[in-house]
Amino acid sequence: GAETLRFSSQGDITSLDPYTIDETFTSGFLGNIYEGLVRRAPDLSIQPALAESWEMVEPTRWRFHLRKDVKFHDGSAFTADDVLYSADRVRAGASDFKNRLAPDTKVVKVDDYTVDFITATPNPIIHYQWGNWYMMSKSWAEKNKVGEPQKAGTGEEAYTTLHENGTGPFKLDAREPGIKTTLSANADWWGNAGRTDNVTDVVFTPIPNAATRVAALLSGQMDVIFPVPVQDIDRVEQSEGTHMIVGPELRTVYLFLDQFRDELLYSNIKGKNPLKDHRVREALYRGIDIETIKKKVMRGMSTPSALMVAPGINGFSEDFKRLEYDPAKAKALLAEAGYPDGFELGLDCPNDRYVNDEAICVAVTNMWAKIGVKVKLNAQTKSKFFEKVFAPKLDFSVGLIGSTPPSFDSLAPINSLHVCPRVSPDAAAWQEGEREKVSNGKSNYGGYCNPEVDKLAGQILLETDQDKRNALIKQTWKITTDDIAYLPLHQQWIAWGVRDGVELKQRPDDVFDWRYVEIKK
Amino acid sequence: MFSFLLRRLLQSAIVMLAVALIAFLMFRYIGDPVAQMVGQETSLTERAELRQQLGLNDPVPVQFVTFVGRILQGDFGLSYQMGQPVDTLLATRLPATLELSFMALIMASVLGVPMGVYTGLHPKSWLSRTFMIVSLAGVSLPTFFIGIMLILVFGVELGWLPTFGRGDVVELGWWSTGLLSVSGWKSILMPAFTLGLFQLTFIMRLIRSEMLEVLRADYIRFARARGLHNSSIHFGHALKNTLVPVMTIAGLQLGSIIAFGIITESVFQWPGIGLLFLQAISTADIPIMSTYLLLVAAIFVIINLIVDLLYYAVDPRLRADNASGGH
Amino acid sequence: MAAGRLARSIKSDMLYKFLTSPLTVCAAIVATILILCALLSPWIAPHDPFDTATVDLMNSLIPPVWQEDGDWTFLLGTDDQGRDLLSAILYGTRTSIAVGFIAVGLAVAIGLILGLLAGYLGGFVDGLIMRVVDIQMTFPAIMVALLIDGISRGILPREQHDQLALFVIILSLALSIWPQVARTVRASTMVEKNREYVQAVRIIGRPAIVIMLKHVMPNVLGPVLVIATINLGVAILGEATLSFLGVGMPATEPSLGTLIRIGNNFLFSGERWIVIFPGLTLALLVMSVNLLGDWLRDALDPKLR
Amino acid sequence: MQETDAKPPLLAIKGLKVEYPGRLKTFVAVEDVALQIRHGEILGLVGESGAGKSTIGSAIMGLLDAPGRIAEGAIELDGERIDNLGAEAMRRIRGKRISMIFQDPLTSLNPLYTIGRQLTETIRTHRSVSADQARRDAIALLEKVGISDAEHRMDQYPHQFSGGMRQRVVIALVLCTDPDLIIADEPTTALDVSVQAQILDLIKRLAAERNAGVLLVTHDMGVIAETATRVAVMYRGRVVETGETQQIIHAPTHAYTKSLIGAVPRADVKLERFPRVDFIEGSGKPAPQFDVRSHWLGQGGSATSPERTVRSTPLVEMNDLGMRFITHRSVFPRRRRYFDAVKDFTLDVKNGEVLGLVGESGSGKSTVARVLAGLYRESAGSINFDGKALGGQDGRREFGRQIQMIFQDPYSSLNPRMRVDAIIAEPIEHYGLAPDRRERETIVANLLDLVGLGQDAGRKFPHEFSGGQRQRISIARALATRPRFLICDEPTSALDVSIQAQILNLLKDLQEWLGLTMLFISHDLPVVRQMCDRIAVMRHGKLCEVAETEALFSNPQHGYTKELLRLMPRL
Ligand SMILES: Nc1ncnc2c1ncn2[C@@H]1O[C@H](COP(=O)(O)OP(=O)(O)OP(=O)(O)O)[C@@H](O)[C@H]1O
Ligand SMILES: Nc1ncnc2c1ncn2[C@@H]1O[C@H](COP(=O)(O)OP(=O)(O)OP(=O)(O)O)[C@@H](O)[C@H]1O
Ligand SMILES: [Mg+2]
Ligand SMILES: [Mg+2]
Repeated sequence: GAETLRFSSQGDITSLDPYTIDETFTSGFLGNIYEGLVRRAPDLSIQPALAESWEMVEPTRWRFHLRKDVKFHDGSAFTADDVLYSADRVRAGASDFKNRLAPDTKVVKVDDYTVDFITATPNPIIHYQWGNWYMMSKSWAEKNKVGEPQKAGTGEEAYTTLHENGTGPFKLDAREPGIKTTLSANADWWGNAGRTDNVTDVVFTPIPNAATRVAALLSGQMDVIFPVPVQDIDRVEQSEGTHMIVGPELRTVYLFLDQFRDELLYSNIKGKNPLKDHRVREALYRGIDIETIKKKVMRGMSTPSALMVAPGINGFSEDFKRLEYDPAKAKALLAEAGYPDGFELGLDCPNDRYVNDEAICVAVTNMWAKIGVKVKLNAQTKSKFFEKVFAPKLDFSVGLIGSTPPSFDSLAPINSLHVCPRVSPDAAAWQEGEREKVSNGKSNYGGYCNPEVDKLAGQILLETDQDKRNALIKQTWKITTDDIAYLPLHQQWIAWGVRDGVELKQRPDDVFDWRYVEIKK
Repeated sequence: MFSFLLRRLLQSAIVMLAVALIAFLMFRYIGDPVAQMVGQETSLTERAELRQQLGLNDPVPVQFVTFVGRILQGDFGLSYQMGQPVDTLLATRLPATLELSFMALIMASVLGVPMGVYTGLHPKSWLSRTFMIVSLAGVSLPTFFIGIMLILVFGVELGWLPTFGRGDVVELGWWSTGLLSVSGWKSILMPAFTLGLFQLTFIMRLIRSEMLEVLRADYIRFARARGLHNSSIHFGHALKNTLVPVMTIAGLQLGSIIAFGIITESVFQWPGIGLLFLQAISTADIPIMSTYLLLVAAIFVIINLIVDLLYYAVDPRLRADNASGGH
Repeated sequence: MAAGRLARSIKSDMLYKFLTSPLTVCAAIVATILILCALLSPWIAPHDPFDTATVDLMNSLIPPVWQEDGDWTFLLGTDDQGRDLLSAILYGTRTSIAVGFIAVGLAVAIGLILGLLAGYLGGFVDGLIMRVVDIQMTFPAIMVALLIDGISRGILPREQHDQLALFVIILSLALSIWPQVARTVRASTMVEKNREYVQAVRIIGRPAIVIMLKHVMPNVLGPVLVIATINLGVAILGEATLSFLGVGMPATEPSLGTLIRIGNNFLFSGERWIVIFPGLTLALLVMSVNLLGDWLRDALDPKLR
Repeated sequence: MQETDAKPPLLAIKGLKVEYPGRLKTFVAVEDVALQIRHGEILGLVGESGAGKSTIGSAIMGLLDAPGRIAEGAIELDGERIDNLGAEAMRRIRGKRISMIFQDPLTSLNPLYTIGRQLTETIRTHRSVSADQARRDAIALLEKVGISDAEHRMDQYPHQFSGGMRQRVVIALVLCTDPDLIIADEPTTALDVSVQAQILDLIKRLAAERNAGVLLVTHDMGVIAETATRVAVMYRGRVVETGETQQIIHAPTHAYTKSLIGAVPRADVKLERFPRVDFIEGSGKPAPQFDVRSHWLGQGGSATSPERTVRSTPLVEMNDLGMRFITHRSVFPRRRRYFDAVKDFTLDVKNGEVLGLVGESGSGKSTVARVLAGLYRESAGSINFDGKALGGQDGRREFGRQIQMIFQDPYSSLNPRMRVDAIIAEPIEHYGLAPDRRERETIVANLLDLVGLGQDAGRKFPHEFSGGQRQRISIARALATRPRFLICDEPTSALDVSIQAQILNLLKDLQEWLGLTMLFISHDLPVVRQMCDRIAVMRHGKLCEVAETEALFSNPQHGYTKELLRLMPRL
């Protein structure tokens, strides 16, 4: 019969345009409407989608064979022209997905259902990030004068903001941004035969307020909500008619430390930067009792992490172990580094971004106080936090953020978090005045620099042999963890509240794929 | 009168300008909108470019002039988050907020006025004291707490009322109303009560305070001497004389709850402008905020104008312009 | 001598009204206890919740003593960080009382003066002040706080930023409350200034400012007291919102409002003591201050004897 | 004691004791009072200001000001006790069976409702008539009490009425319900003699035709003589004497009554000073002896000594003064309607003279006074003070202290939240007329004595005083500035003859010795004759006639003046 899936998350999607913003929730949501050449299965493995198969013809040439019976929601057929169009558009204008396809990659139509991608250098993982590079219709775009992707807020209102024309299993019925979006199943979807779900309609309501969201579930007005605050998980679990589905997330939450300034901000130490000292970083690392944070702050809903990537990310390895929590040793290390009485530093945190972010920071503050490091905590909303802490301002001494590697591969975090952020090899990290030009290590706000890592990163990029590549990655992780480039904390868990009678599959990247939903009653 | 309105119109224009200016100064401290508009992988150059495109790098005076110029042409810009024209976004959400605010105010006055009159009349009775103390719950408990408790009891435990949203809305031209459906009425009860509780306390206490003053006036004594009905003395003669300050506060409160019923709207996921504003603050969505602030300024200007006009309607002595006012 | 007698008699009048109202006496006692506890918190609190070194996360979420798992070290239990709730309330109340009272006091002072000026002088002054009110009303405390915070951070050197928080909070809360006072006072003043007793002093030749402060003000104070006392709670809770945005007190030094804000997260999960005790404290404080406000209003009314 | 009568009297008061409990001591305002009013009878109640007359009225109505209460005694209406009735039962009696005109007509009307609305509301509360009918009745009533253009006046608000007109509205309000008993507390203080005659006539007719009883409280012995059937005299909370009107006036027995009658100002001859009531009971402080030249009032200040004053030079010159009020507002200037309260008014007040201003109620006297005092801005013409234009801020500031005014309405001109001593001290403080605080307090105490209130009064708030007492507070405040030009708007209307004499004598002394110039507005022609050097007569906002006092009384020129003099009540 007609089954409606009512679900809620803490925010709305930004746009229906699949290239506007590369953000998990929006692109995950759009993955139900649009499709890419490939897609990710619930276990994140790569599956064929609009491409039935593909092969590497040469090291620099990938060939994709398109599915033939695919229709866009407006009825037009999906062909190689659409792939070419999408390839152009995803690299044009203000697309946030430009990195899906290098600028010098040529896309060539072989025939109506075959497309070749010719890269300048060999790229063994070209399609790893294509799970959310969705195909758009060329004819529809031309008819509706869809231009280059543009950022919200610039130019005129884009047609694609409120209109979609995907090939996916669901079509948009109505959308009131920020209030409600309704969709219905696409009767003409090519994959209908293999569908296991029974959802005919979807009503999506963003509810930013966590308590309200939970109440909506508890009162039976929602089938699925996410995230559920960790402290409410028990309640949802125990409440009649609802249960929780939890699982580790791919996002790693970590502390980054200012290692590039010669004098630490917000500190009583003048003229030098204690965080440049490995012993100090180790002391801080050892000063954090991550297990207690897991138990008390996260209520068990986290996986303490020794690495900057999560299990499930290519390059993750169980071989890395966290340094033991050891306040005594931490104190000793500080004394050894010349700070027997500790010192002061500032800790910047968002308070509405990650699970219990503020509480984690307060806990860290309290723990560090015990090894003599006095923290001035500044927890604020994300927009203020980002502006203060991110480049170009970099106004922090220690900060907390989290990140998910977009391609589920270690290269991205190595590149953006560990490569030295400078414009030329002889420039200083985060050189004043040139910060905005930094392209490698652009999220390496702490300014961690190790020439070896830089070199390795270059090698990984070019290596096509998976095993060799993974060895290089492991080597890199070894260096950075030994250096204590960051203080990784944990992977928070995804916590979805679900009404009894609703079955679904939870993906570790926090994407909600409606095709796996089954509503029993 | 005519010249009065004209003068007010002019002043209002200046108010709007000032609001726009202050808002602009404020936006420098609201946080970085760009971080919210791009994915984590976006390069710094692109971020900088975007900032440039949005005009965030221009000097404040230039931004300001551009902004005012565009507004004068009726262009309020696009939301940084939703990419939609800000004016339509606000316009579609305004009805929800207005309905909620008026319901709250009506609820507050329907209960608050008689309670205020009663407590003014019988300041020492136990019922008055109960009113006075119980009503304090409305001002000493945080809105959030009250809202969530209501939701827990009536939404979750008893399941009588929906816990969020507006219910079914009916479109009447450009106005969408929730007051034409049962679910709409069910939905508005809890948020309106939550919002109204504070107003109720305020109105009740204000009326009590003024009633105590007015009830001792000679004309009340004379009205009694004439044998007028108590209801007409209390609600006609006495209450009317308390109205000037009460109207002032009611007006300001109405403005405040339209503008800043944010917490209630958020707790009940009420799709009004407050919710939009809350999101705008957390994402530094400057066009929404600036237009919103202008809208709020307009609301206050209008409400205060109406209240000022009501003064004249209520109190004939204020109409006299012969008396040489002040020194 | 006569002046002394006068003062004494006024005082004793108020004292008399005070002593004859048990409710007021209760309110006064409660308020005094709360304020005293808050002021003396460093001496009477069993722990120092602001000293980060003594807070242990392992102690978090311990329920109050009378509940199962309660612990005598933490009478009212602990919060999610392991802070002793009783101590946190005591310390937090101190911040909150300072913020609430000063902010409201400032707002009343500004509002009274500007409201009197606007209502009494009328004309241009009135227009000017009321338009400033219009502008001010447009900006919620949050935004004002962001502005003040931003500007003062720009002006002051980084070392002084630590002391900034309290100042920013108080000023922005005061700024967001004064328009209410000003408009109400103006409204009452407009009515009052046409009364003959005001005209009578005008003929005496009293300057406007004296008439406003000495004659009009006492007669428009009724609504002001209501507004002030009601806004006390608003201000205390408002402070928590500001902290959330990052312009308030740091998260390691929670005020009453912040305790409530944090405690709100635990409304569903059963650790309700985290919100209930701070909430109760706030409610008691606001209630007693309101009741004292009621009493003051009546005590200042010469006809209520 | 009425057992013998078959029919009980309309109103019987037995052993009434009314007290105002204070925190420190309970003030007994009325004690052991017994009164009776029969149907069709008008009982005059006279007596000292503050004796408790108004309190008796309020007690009958059950409307004693809190915390006042009836401590002892009973009040019976047609033989049934009404002092212990419930609130609703009492409400039904009020207005319908007993009506009361309060002493303070100027504050008795709700400022926010039109006169018409207040009238129709009252009519419709007690009689079931249509709104239209009620309105017509109301208009008829207004006309009956002598308000012209009633149709139009119906839609005006109380503040647009003159004092006397408001008083008449209050009377109309009371008469509109045909009560059995009317308590009229000084109902005609603000009325000119012709209107007063009309009103008294109305009351008399009511008593005669409808067999209603009237309790008439007044200070005007002339009114008593012409209206009352019997008179009760009150002194310090007790009724000291009751009797037929003729007997009380011509053969009073009690010492207080005797001296009271003796002090009534005479209309027929001009005396140097007002005769004083010399009866003071018990220890009572003798009325203070007063020597202007050594007194604080006579020192320094701007009041010029008579030697230096040239009586012939004008101090105040009003040239073509005009004052117009907007009565109907409209966006279009053409549709606005105005009312000229004062028009083409040209009059000089000479240095050191007392100029009387008399005239019809509503003729613009108070308006002139208010314009002079700077409370209204004149809409035409100009005013010179001491040779300098009084327009604008500067003129006002310069002459601020020299021009003072006593308001027609003593009730609303005192700040309800200030103690009396603070009220009186204020001008002294403001102008630094006393060297220090101590001195100031002495002066205030002295002023309170001068107006016969006694020093203790300083500690109280205005609402604790009787009408006459409040009027005296206003007078004391006006004097405290040591003014040069004093505008007195009905300064003694609420005072009994004894206090009236004391105050008028004081003013006279000030005039005589210090050259105090006065504009004296009054309806009380005998007083005007005694007080004034010249008299101006006003009607319809215009000046009718100005003449030396004696010339005017002996040889009035204008028709209206003649009419006034003819209607003057006499003993
Ligand atoms: N509310 C009050 N509280 C205390 N004392 C009062 C109050 N009202 C009146 N009195 C006192 O009661 C006495 C009688 O007052 P009342 O008004 O009856 O006098 P009265 O005879 O009408 O005088 P007048 O002729 O001046 O109007 C006065 O001395 C007055 O001071
Ligand atoms: N504010 C006003 N608006 C309109 N008309 C007014 C106003 N004040 C007074 N008037 C009118 O002006 C006229 C003169 O009033 P005024 O008070 O001067 O009379 P008066 O001579 O003092 O009378 P009374 O002896 O009765 O006090 C009256 O007809 C009154 O209705
Ligand atoms: Mg009296
Ligand atoms: Mg008059």
